[in-house]
Order: sequence, then C-alpha cells, then structure tokens
Amino acid sequence: MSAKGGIPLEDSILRLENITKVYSNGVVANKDISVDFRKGEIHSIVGENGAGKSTLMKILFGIEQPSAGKLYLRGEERQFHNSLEAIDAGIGMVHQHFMLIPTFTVAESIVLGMEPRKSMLFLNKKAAVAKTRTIAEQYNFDVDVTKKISELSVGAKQKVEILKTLYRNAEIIILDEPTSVLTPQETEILFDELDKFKKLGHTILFISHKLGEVKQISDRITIMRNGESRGTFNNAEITMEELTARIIGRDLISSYDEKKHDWPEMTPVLKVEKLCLIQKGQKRLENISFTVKRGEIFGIAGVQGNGQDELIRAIAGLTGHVGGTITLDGTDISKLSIKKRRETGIAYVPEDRMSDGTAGEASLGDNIISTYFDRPSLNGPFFMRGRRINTEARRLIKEYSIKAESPSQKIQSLSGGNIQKVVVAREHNTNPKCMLAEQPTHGIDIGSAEFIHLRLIEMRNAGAGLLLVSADLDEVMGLSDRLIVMYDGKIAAYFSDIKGLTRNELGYYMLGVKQQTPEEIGGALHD
Amino acid sequence: TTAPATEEPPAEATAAAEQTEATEAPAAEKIYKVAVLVPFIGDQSYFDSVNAGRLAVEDYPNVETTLIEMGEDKSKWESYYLDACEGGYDLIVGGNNDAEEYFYAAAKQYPDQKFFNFDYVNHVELPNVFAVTYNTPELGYVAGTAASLITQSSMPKANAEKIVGIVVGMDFPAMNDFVSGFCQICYENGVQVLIGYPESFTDSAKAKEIALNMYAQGADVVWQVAGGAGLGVFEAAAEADKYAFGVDSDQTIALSGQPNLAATIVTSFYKDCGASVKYAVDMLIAGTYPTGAKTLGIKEGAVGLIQNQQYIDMVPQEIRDQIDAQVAKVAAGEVTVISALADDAAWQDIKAKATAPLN
Amino acid sequence: MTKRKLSLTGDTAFETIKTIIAVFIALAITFCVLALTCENPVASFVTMLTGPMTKLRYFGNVLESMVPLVFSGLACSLLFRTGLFNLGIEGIYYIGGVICSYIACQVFGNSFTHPLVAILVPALIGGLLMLIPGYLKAKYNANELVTSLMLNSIYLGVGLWFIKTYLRATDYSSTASPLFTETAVLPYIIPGTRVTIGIILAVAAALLIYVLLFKTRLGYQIRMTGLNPNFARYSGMNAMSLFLLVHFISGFLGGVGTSVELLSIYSRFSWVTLPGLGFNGALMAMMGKNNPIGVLVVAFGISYLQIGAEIMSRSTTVPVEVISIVTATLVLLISAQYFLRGWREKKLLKEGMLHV
Amino acid sequence: MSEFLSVIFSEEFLSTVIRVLVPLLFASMSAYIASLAGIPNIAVEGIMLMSALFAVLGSYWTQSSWLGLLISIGAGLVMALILILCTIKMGTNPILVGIALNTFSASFTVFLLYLFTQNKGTSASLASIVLPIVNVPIIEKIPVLRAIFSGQYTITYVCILSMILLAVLVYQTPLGMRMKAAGLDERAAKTAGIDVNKVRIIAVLISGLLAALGGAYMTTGYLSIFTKNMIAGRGWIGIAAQAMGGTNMLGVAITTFVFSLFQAVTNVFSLYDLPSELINIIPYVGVLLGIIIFSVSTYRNSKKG
Ligand SMILES: Nc1ncnc2c1ncn2[C@@H]1O[C@H](COP(=O)(O)OP(=O)(O)OP(=O)(O)O)[C@@H](O)[C@H]1O
Ligand SMILES: Nc1ncnc2c1ncn2[C@@H]1O[C@H](COP(=O)(O)OP(=O)(O)OP(=O)(O)O)[C@@H](O)[C@H]1O
Ligand SMILES: [Mg+2]
Ligand SMILES: [Mg+2]
Repeated sequence: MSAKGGIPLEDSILRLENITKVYSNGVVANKDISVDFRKGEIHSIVGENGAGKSTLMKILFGIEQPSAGKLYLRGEERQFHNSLEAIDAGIGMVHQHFMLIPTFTVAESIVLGMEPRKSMLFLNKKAAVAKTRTIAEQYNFDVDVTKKISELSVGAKQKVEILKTLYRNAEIIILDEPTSVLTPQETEILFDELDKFKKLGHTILFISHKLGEVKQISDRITIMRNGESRGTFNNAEITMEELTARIIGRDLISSYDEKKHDWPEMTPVLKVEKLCLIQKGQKRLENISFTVKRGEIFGIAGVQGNGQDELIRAIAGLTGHVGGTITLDGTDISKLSIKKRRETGIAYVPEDRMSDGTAGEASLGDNIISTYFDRPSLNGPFFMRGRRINTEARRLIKEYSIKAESPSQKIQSLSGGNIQKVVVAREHNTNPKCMLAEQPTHGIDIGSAEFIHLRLIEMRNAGAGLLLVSADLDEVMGLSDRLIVMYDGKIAAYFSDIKGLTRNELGYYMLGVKQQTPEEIGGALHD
Repeated sequence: TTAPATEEPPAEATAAAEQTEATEAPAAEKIYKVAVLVPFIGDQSYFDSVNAGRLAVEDYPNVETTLIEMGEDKSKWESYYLDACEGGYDLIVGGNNDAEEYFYAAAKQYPDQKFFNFDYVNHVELPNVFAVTYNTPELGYVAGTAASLITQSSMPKANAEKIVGIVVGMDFPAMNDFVSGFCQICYENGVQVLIGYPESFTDSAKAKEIALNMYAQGADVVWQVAGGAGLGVFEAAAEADKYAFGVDSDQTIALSGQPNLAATIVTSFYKDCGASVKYAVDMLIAGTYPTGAKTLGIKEGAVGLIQNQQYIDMVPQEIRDQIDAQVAKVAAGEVTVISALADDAAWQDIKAKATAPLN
Repeated sequence: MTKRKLSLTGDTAFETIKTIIAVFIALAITFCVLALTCENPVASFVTMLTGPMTKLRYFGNVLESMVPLVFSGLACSLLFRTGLFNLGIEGIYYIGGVICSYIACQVFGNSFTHPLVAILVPALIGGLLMLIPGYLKAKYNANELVTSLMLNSIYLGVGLWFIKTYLRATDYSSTASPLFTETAVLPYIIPGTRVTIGIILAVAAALLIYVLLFKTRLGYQIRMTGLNPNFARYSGMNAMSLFLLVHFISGFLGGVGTSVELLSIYSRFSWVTLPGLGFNGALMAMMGKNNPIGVLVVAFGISYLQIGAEIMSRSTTVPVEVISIVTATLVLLISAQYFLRGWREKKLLKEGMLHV
Repeated sequence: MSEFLSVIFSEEFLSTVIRVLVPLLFASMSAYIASLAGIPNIAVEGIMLMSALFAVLGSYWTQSSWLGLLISIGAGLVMALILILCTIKMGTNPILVGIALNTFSASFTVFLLYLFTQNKGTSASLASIVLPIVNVPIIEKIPVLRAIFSGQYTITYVCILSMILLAVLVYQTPLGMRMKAAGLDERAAKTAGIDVNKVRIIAVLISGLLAALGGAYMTTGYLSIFTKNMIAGRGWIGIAAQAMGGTNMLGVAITTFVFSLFQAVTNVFSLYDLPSELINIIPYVGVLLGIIIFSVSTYRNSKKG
C-alpha cells in the first residue's frame, strides 16, 4: 500500500532522505523523514498541529536548515541556505501566515525580490504592473494589481501569495494551509487552478487540516505524526476513515447530532436590535437584529469581511460607534466597557488568537487567567496567589489536554492548536451566559477541532447561548441550531432550522446572489 | 614688546602680595608635591591657563606636580578632593566656582596641607588657604575700549557703523562679568553692543551663526567669551572678513594650525591664572605661603591684553596709544568699572543702555 | 513530540555562563587597552578591580553613584515595558531637580517633613509631566521618541530660566540655586561616606516595583498591556488608563531619583546641561532586561566598574577617557544575544539528536 | 521688530537656514535610511562626532582636504559597521549599541584629540585643511537662488546630491524597495528571497556614510576646527525628525527643514535682549507643536474616515 520505495529516482523531482530537524531550543520537529515528490503531482501532507509539516516545508524552502539528512532536487543533491536559493531552484511557497506587507501594492508585493529593472539599476514600476497583470490574467486570477495589500480581502491576499510563486516561475509550489481562510467557492476556484498547474507540469505540495479537500484534490498523501513520517499513500488506496485514524490515532465522531439537546426554557440571553456601525465613513453594519437563546448555538455564516468580525467586536465592546442596542440577559450592555460586559456574562474567542487572544511573550499561566485574574479565589487582599494560579492553570491544561510542559512556559512556544485550546479553556472557564466564538477552529487539526466542538456543545447543553461565526461551512452547519447569513454588513438570510439546507443554497446567500425578505429575516429576532 | 601672558614674571603679576625673592629654597632636599585639580583641560580658557602654570613649575627640580582631571560630573568632585588630600600633597591647587565648596571642605578637614584657590568667588577664611580672583570687569572694560576704538577707526575692515559684538557662552553672572565693563565703555564711547548667548560652551557652529549675524548687522569686531564654542566666532570673522578678539590667553598661539583664523584676532584679553599658580608654588617653596584672598586686576598685570606682533601690525599706533592710556587709567584706579557679579542692577542698566540701537 | 529541557544548556544556566564569559572577555580587552596606554598594566588592572573595596569611602562612592541609576533605570524599564522608546526621564531628572531645589531652598518643617516634601512634590510633578508624552502617544499616537526628546530640551531651557529668574544664588557666579536649607538635606547613614538613606530608598523602590509587577493585579495588568495591548484590551483591562498609570509611576520614580540624588550629593542645584542620567537609565533598563532586580544588579555592577576605573585613572597615567572603551565593550558583550549561541546550538543539537 | 523682519526676509537669512540645515539633514537621512531597513540608528550623534574629528585629523595627516574627507567617511563607516555587526551577528539590541557607541564616541574623540594635539578641547593647533567654497558661475548672479545654490561649502552640494541619490535609491531602485520590505516585515522579506542581512548592512553603511558627511561638514568648511562635543545634539534632532516622518522621506526632510528654520530664527533672536534660555527652546517647541498638530489631525481624520 505504501508508495514508498520502488520509485526510481528519475521520476521524483524532489526527494528527501532521512531529514531530521532539531530547533535551537532542543525541539525535534522532524525525525528521519524520507519522502519523494513527483513531477506533476499534487502531494498532500497531513498531520496534527505541531506534527512538523510546516517545518519540513520550511526546510524545502530554505528558511530552516536540516540538522541531518539530504535533499535531492531533480536527482542532484542540494542544500538551500536561504529562500533565494530555493526560489532560484524553482520552488515557491505560500506560507501558513501571510507574508505580505500591508503598505505595498499588489504588484510590488509580487515582484519584491525579483524586480523588473530598467538600465540595470532602476526599478521598472510600469513593467512590474504589466507583468503581474499578465500573470494574473494568464491564470485567471481577478485582482487589481495597483491596490494596496491592506485594502484586499483575505481571499485576494491568498491569490497574491499564489501569484508570487507563479511570478517566480515555481515548478514546485508549496501551499501551507491555503484554504483555511477561503469560502467553498473560493476553494473550488483554487482547486481548479491547482489542477491546471498540475497539468502544466508543476508539482504541488499541499498542507491542510480539511481532509475532505485533501481527498478531493491529492494524488498522493503523506501522513506525519510526532515529527515522523507515517507513510505515503496513493489517494485512491486510502479511505477517509483510515486517513483520520492514522493522523490522530483514533476515529472521529461522525456527527454531533446525537449530542443535541433541548434546554428546558429557551429564554433569550443575547438580544441585538438595529445594530449599526460606521467605520472610516463606511457603513459596516446595518440594522442587524437577532436573538440568541439559552441552550442554543446561533450560527453566523458569511464570506469573511462581510461584517461578522465587526458585529462580534461590537457585541464584545471592542469597537465603538454603535447605533442600536445590545441586551444581555435583560441588561442593556451597549454602553458598557469591555470589562463590564464580561462581568455581565460575555465570553469571547477571538478570530486572531495571536494578536487578540494571547500575549505571546507571556507565560501560559498568565495567559490562561487574563479574563478573570481578579477573581477572589486567585487573589489575596494585596497580592495575587501564584500557587493557586498555577494549580488552576495545571487543571485547565489537563482538562483541555493542552500539550505544554508547565504553566510557566511562554505561550508562543506552543503549537497553534494548543494556543487555541488555551483561549477556549480560558473563555469557557469564566462560565459565561453567552459565548462569542469566532472561527474557533481556524487552522486547527481535526482532533483538536473535534475537542473544541465538543466543548462548545457541552457549554450549550449546560445552558449557555453561543454565537458562532465561522467561514467553514461544515463547522457552522454541523454545530448551529439556528443560522443567519451575513452579506455586505446586513443579514441576507435567516434559517430557523438548518435541516435540509444545502451548502450551495447557503453559498448563494453568502455571495449576495439571493436575499430574503425583511419579514423572513425578522424571524432571527422574534423566533 | 611681545609678552604673552604665561611668560610674564610672576613677581610682577602679584606684586601686591608680599615681597618675594627667593625662588630656590635653602632646604634643597625637600620635594614639594603639588596637585592641580580642574574639571578638565582643553577648555581654551582658564583651566588650560592653570595647567600652563603647573607645567611652568614642573620644571623646578624640587617640585612634582600631578594634574587631576575630575570630569564634568560634579557629584564625583568631592571624592577627587579627598583623594588628593589623602595623597600626601603639600599644596593642593583647585577651587573656582563650582568646586569651591568641596575645596574648602577639604581644606578644613586637612589643616596640615596648603591649599590654593586659583579663582575664588566666595572665599572662606582658613589658615591654610590662599585664594585669588581676577578683576574680570576691568578686563571687559579694556576690551570694550579696544573694540569701540576699532569700530570707529579707519582700519581696513572697520565700517562706518558704530557697532561691536560679544559672544558669551552662557547667560550667568560670572560670564556677564566680562560683559559689564565692555558695555560700560562702549556706551560711553557711543558704540552699540550686540550680545549673543549660544547657551553652550561646545557648540561652535551656533556661536559662529550668532557672530555672523552680528557682522551682518554691522559689527566689525566681536569678542568671544565662550570657551570652545567661541572658536566659531573666529570662523565667522574669517568668513565675514572682520575682526575678532580672543580671550583668556593668546589665542593666535592656540590657533597656530589655522593661520587664516588666527589672522582675524586683533588681540586676546587674558586672565593669567597660570602665573598665580606659579606664584603660589614659589611662595610655598620659599616658606612664606600666604593666607587670605586677593583680587588681581590690571594693576597687578593679572588681566590685560596681549601685545604681540600681530597686534602691533594690525592696530595703528594712535589707537594702541589710546588703549594704553585707558589701561593706565584703570590701573591707577581712576575708573569705577561695573561688575555684573557684584551689582546686578547696575549691570542690567548698562546692558539696556549699551544694547539700545543708535539713532 | 520529543521536547526536553536540557540542563547544561537550559536558559538560566546558559545566561549565567554567557554573562560570566562576557565579563571575562570585556576585562581581557580592558587589560589590553591598559597594556597599551600605561606603564604598569597589572597594577592598574588590580587597582581597577579591587579599588572600590580598599576604602569605605570608595565603596560609598559605588553605592552613591548607583542610586540615581537605579531610579532612572527603574523608570525607564517601566516605560520600555509598555513597548515604547521614550527617553523622557532625562528631562524629568532636570526639571524635577529644579523643583526639588526650589523646595529645598525654602525654610519650613523639620528634617523629616522637609525632605519628604522636597522628594514627593517633584515626584508628583514628574509623574504628571510624564503623562504628556504618554497621553499624546496613547490618544493621538504621537511618536514618543520625538515628544520626549523635544520635551527634554524644553525642560532644560525652562528649568535654566526658572533658576536664573527666581532661584539664582546671588553669591554664586554661575547659574545655580542658593545652598539647600539644612533641614532638607538627607542624613548620611554610613559615616565617612556620602551614602544617605537614598540607597535604602533605591533598593526599596526596586523591590517595590518588583512586587508591584510580579505579585499584584495591577502589575499583572501592566505586564500584559506591555506585552500585547490588544490582548489586554480584549481581556477587559483598561489599556489607556494602565498606560497612563505606568507613565505616571515612571515619571514619579524619575522625580524621586533626581531629588534623592540632589539632596544626598549636592548642596545646591547647579546643573546647566541635562545630567545624562536618563540615558544611562535606559542602558540599565535594557541590560537588566526591564526587570527591577536586574536593574539593581546592573546599576551596582556598572557603578563598581566606573568607580574602580576612576580610582585607577587617578593613580596612574591612564586617561580617564579610556574608561568609556571598557564600559562600551562590557555593555555590548553582555547584551549580545547571539554571543556563544553557536556553541549552545551545537550542544543542543547533539543532545537533541540523541533522542531521535 | 522691523529690523528683525528685515533680517528674516533677507537672502542672508536664507543662506543661514541652508547652513544650519545641512548637518541636520544628513543626520535625519542617516537615521531615516537605517530605520527604513529596520535597524534604528541611535548612534548618529556619535558617528557625526567621530567623523568630524577624523575629517580634521585626516586632512592634517594627508594635507589634502579630499583625503581627509575620505578618512572621515571611513571612520563613519567603521562606526556603522560596529553597529550593524553587533546587531546582526551578536543579536544586541540596536538601541543599546547606539547608546554605547554615543558614549564611546564622546570620550574617544577627546582621547584621540589629546593623543594627537595634547589638547582635550580643540584641534585648533592642527594645520587641517577645509574644502573649498564653491561658486556656481551663472547662479551666482541670480538673487535668492544664489543664496541657496552658490557660494556654499563643498559638502552642501554633496548634500543636495546625496538627497537626490537617496530619494532615487529609496523610491526608484529594487534595493530601496527591499530595504523598505526588510524594515516593515522581516519575515515577509526573507520569504520573498531577500537577503535581509545584506540589505540591512548596506542600509546601515549608507546611514554611516550620511552621518559621516554630516560630521565632516561641521569641520571641513562650515567650521575648520574640531571642538569637543561639537555636534551638540544635532544627531538627536535627526533621529527625532526620522521618528516623525517614519518611512516617508519627504516628511523627514520637512521636519528637519522646519527645525532648521526655527533654529535660524533663534539665532537672530539671540541678539535681542530676551531670556536666552527660553529663546533656545523655540525650535524644540516648534517641532513639538508640529507633531501634536500632525498627530491630532491624523487622529481626527482617521476617526472621520
Ligand atoms: N522556530 C521554531 N523554534 C522552535 N521550535 C519550533 C519552531 N517552529 C516550530 N517549532 C516546533 O516544532 C514543532 C513542529 O512545528 P510545525 O510548525 O512544523 O508543525 P505543523 O505540523 O506545521 O503544525 P500545524 O498544523 O499547527 O501548522 C512544534 O512543536 C513547534 O512548537
Ligand atoms: N522560537 C520559537 N520557539 C519556540 N516555538 C516557536 C518558535 N517559533 C515558533 N514557534 C512555534 O512553533 C509553531 C509553528 O509555527 P507555525 O508558524 O508553523 O505555526 P503553527 O503552530 O503551525 O500554527 P497553526 O496552528 O496556525 O497551524 C508555532 O506555534 C510557533 O508558536
Ligand atoms: Mg504549520
Ligand atoms: Mg564700525
């Protein structure tokens, strides 16, 4: 079954032999990995958070150097000391986190590092614009190359990242979780492109936690676990279940439905009425009204950038200038400070765990108490009680199976999935009446994602109201009891029951193709 | 009659202070250890002059000197004085404005050693201390005399306007003591004075800009009293092709590397701290170390103007004679010179009068 | 995931080894410089290292010169903790000194209340003045480096003018205040030195700030705000008021520092330029990694070295300026992050490979 | 007052502004280019001081003002090299290195001065040579223009040229774009295949070169003598101007110009009987008010949208 061995060297364009990577802090991220990539294939790499996928790709791209092992490119042994050498050798990489500079234009971002010149010395700005435009057209990417990066949507930024590799003539394109921020439609387009590249002879290395996508697009799949390779498989020869089992070492719960549970009295807990928001002279939110009840998960679907983030931040109190009212459990919280809102019973899992959800330089312990550090049980009359805080942190680490050595470890040394678990643990631990969860499993491996989902369901079952924002349709459809779709700062649709709702139907509302009547939408508030 | 300040015989410089002869003491075996404490040398001003005095006595066979630079951090000075006292020196030369309190405290604590304050402001009477100060206003007066004569003269770079300038490092009484006498005589002579304070003793560029402004407004001679920054005035003079006065010592010597700048200096008005240091050491060796405080002025030759060849070549005989006459008048005590340090009201008054534009 | 703490190369052990080796190298360089500039390098070197221990007065010098460094170091470290590069302590030291002197020259109270007022008032005003760049930054995002540098020069000008116009000593030839009233001066605690209760205040301040930062809710909030203001705001902390509070405390420390320095070491105010203690404080803060105890240790170390070098230069022909070469080398080596890193990584790699 | 106005509106005043502006412009551009590439250069003051001294020593040793200038630039580059090596190779905080270099330079210049002149205050006794004053034939005759473009010290023209080259470098060359990228986001630059360290080394060396020219200007024409601590805070003004302008070169230049204008006015004011301490803070107050107005209006605009 394993595709390993057997393949003659000539067939493989890129071959790794016994690659081991030990980071300078002693972490062994890759252990004795041997794998080869063939010309014209889409090769997926899957594995849990921290399995070492990104590290392996960084080694291929010259950002990290292997501690041991060899790398053969087109049969020839190579060593990349920096990205420039990798780029020159025809390797391109789209990173897990965008590597774009907000103040640069699209054209500048794309040509950076390989700028067209005039008379040897000078930047040829016109040629830069022309060249990038040509490439974008050639591959059917619809982006305005004269726009600034900061003005682009997430999907457009993703496109720019891919254009960057194409501009560099990459024969091997590495995509580290490119789809985690895209809508289904955008993902479809991307996959079409990838298929096209494949046919043109490009090799694509694809990393994703969404196994459905992996199955859909891959020729071959390499599984990683604990820094080791657990074998490479032909896509056709491995089932979804097998794949899952090999990644997390057990089976996944197929559906959360059985866990559904009706809270005895579905009283409203969060009521948002006629919410409006104007930012930088633009209407960001217009007349948003809905009610979240105890014991339900209220979903908000939508393409990123259609006001979901602003809405959640307005409810949490992070954005000012709100017209309309927000009522939590009978109290009008729309004029209250963030702290007061939290005290009234709001908890919030933010979209960006690194910039809002944690202080990377601070310890895990400090991070896990930030929203209730003044709780009497953690404090004496004057001082904070270090030992109790430690105990509390250890308890949460255990309960949420966070992979960490001790509460005094810096949080940024945890893998992304574990950081997300810390955030969820902390917010859960405040026992909120209403939890705002924004992209709670973004970029997280399936095992951890399931764990977080179960926690959210548990909260719901204990009587909390949950407001779930997600760009991942599987997630939002799998978890929500009721659902609205947001488009252009307005509610485009409301579904009181999501049974029978199709992804495509939802997609039409998300893209603004369809729109419900005000009466239908009114149900969000009054149901 | 070339007579740079440091070469003047000390006996003449301090004629008023007791009669002196014997420089070679009979007790030949004794080696006299002298410590000289200044914040730093190279100020182009009296610390350098004190050091010159030290170097002069260094040549004596029975004198050993140590120069101690204390740095500009005043909080450290006390320990430098105490260290010097504990270092077994026979004579400790120090004092002047900011260090005075440490100087006198140390003198009190170590009564067996002799102390010499080379430029006092508030003398404290102690049996082992001798202190001198210099009549700065008189020096300013002489400089003002020369300046007002030159601006009205037909010297090649002099103009019709009766305007002169003075660039002063900072606006505080000890510095203004140079200005008060200067203003006094200029006002008497109907000459307007431009005063500029760069508020720095190191920013020569700023001093240059101020001096350039003065020259642009019609001044034809500017006196610099601004330490290192003052060198900018000579740069301005060279650029504007005008005259400048030096201060503290013969600055044509200091500017030996830059003849075009040295050429702008008509004369320098000196304060001979070095000579007084030498005098104190001589007295120590002679076994007649004085106590008390003395003010040294024109009469004692401790302040005055440099009459070198350049001066003689540049300044016509009749002007030099007029200056000499005025100097003699001051030496004879016929003029009461206003001191900014001693009489603030009078200084403010003369400053207002002398700086008022002429009509 | 094989993740192990590796003992010899662990963070604390490595930092210690690194610092010791850096100090040794810096001293070796110093020795070379001495060998080039003076006749008896060995003796001079020994004097430099042991000088401060040879006399109580010298050791007193070490303590007294570390006091202002501790205060400005603490003040700067708090500012740096907010992630800002604000050099305003320099100006606070000046204007605070002017205010302290004004009070110290008045006649009132006794030898307890007078210094108390003379320290607290400049401290309060220092705190308030520090709010200017703090507020401009927090509210309007005005660059704190620009505002603090400009304010430093402005405080100098205004302070000089104030002294000249309202507080000038008539018996003194340069711009300076009259002698401080006797009751205002801080008492000496070690006879034969100028070590006053200032040193106790400095150590107390460091401990207090340490406790504040690491043991209290306020300190927790300050640390989180400093590390990630977005996170602090998201968590419900009032980032703006914390930010202003930190600036206030920092200015307050600056005011206390300058007052303690003046009332301990000086008998009148005669600074006509910025004292430079603010910049040195920035150095202390950075070398002490913005940790109060670190600042204390660094301030002692640098003062010791400085005094040792001064004693050496007094008794030898070495020019005082050579000290600066020594200090610069030491500062650069100790604060080098990558210094010995290669060695450490090789070791880590070896140990890590064992687990593969 | 009318007298004051007549001074302000004179051609002479314009050339005063230019004279004051040149070293400050070098300082701020030095700070600008380094910070653009992501290495704050706090050592501008120290580099200027060192170069000012070496310009004098160099021209004295070689008896050629041009060789002196070269030596001075060399000294500046060495200082810059220390900054960049400590930062890149040793991972020292660049600001710490900057402060250390400034302290070092303040003492070391005095030490060198003493070594070569036996004087700790000035280089006046050295026969150093200045660069010539350049008169430009036709411009010499045109009012106003001649105040700016003729009869200036050699390095003033070097300054004009440097500013043009710098603007071209930053805005018209790949290197400039890479510097900006390295400064704005090191990781993004690295993954785009840019050798960030190389770009930074170049930027800091250019920064050293500009600071060195600023220092050399002080002693090769504007003045001909080195005096201890003669840079007197000009480097810091440059750093403040950089901080105000950020990545916008024009903003940095305008701030510097405004400061110089105020400085020149101050020099004129200092001949009037006003409290000189207060007069001397005018340029600082000017820049402070400038940044307050600028920040408040930016804030208002961003609120309005
Ligand atoms: N620069 C680094 N220094 C030290 N350790 C690192 C570094 N980068 C990654 N690691 C560690 O190496 C391990 C593997 O990380 P890697 O990023 O390769 O995982 P991954 O498979 O990409 O995970 P994810 O699915 O979350 O993206 C993790 O334990 C991580 O903490
Ligand atoms: N110097 C470091 N020391 C320790 N851990 C580090 C270091 N640098 C990065 N890491 C950690 O290694 C992990 C791998 O980095 P990477 O950029 O691939 O993110 P990730 O963990 O894979 O994120 P995600 O969960 O979003 O996929 C991150 O969690 C990061 O915090
Ligand atoms: Mg990853
Ligand atoms: Mg005249």
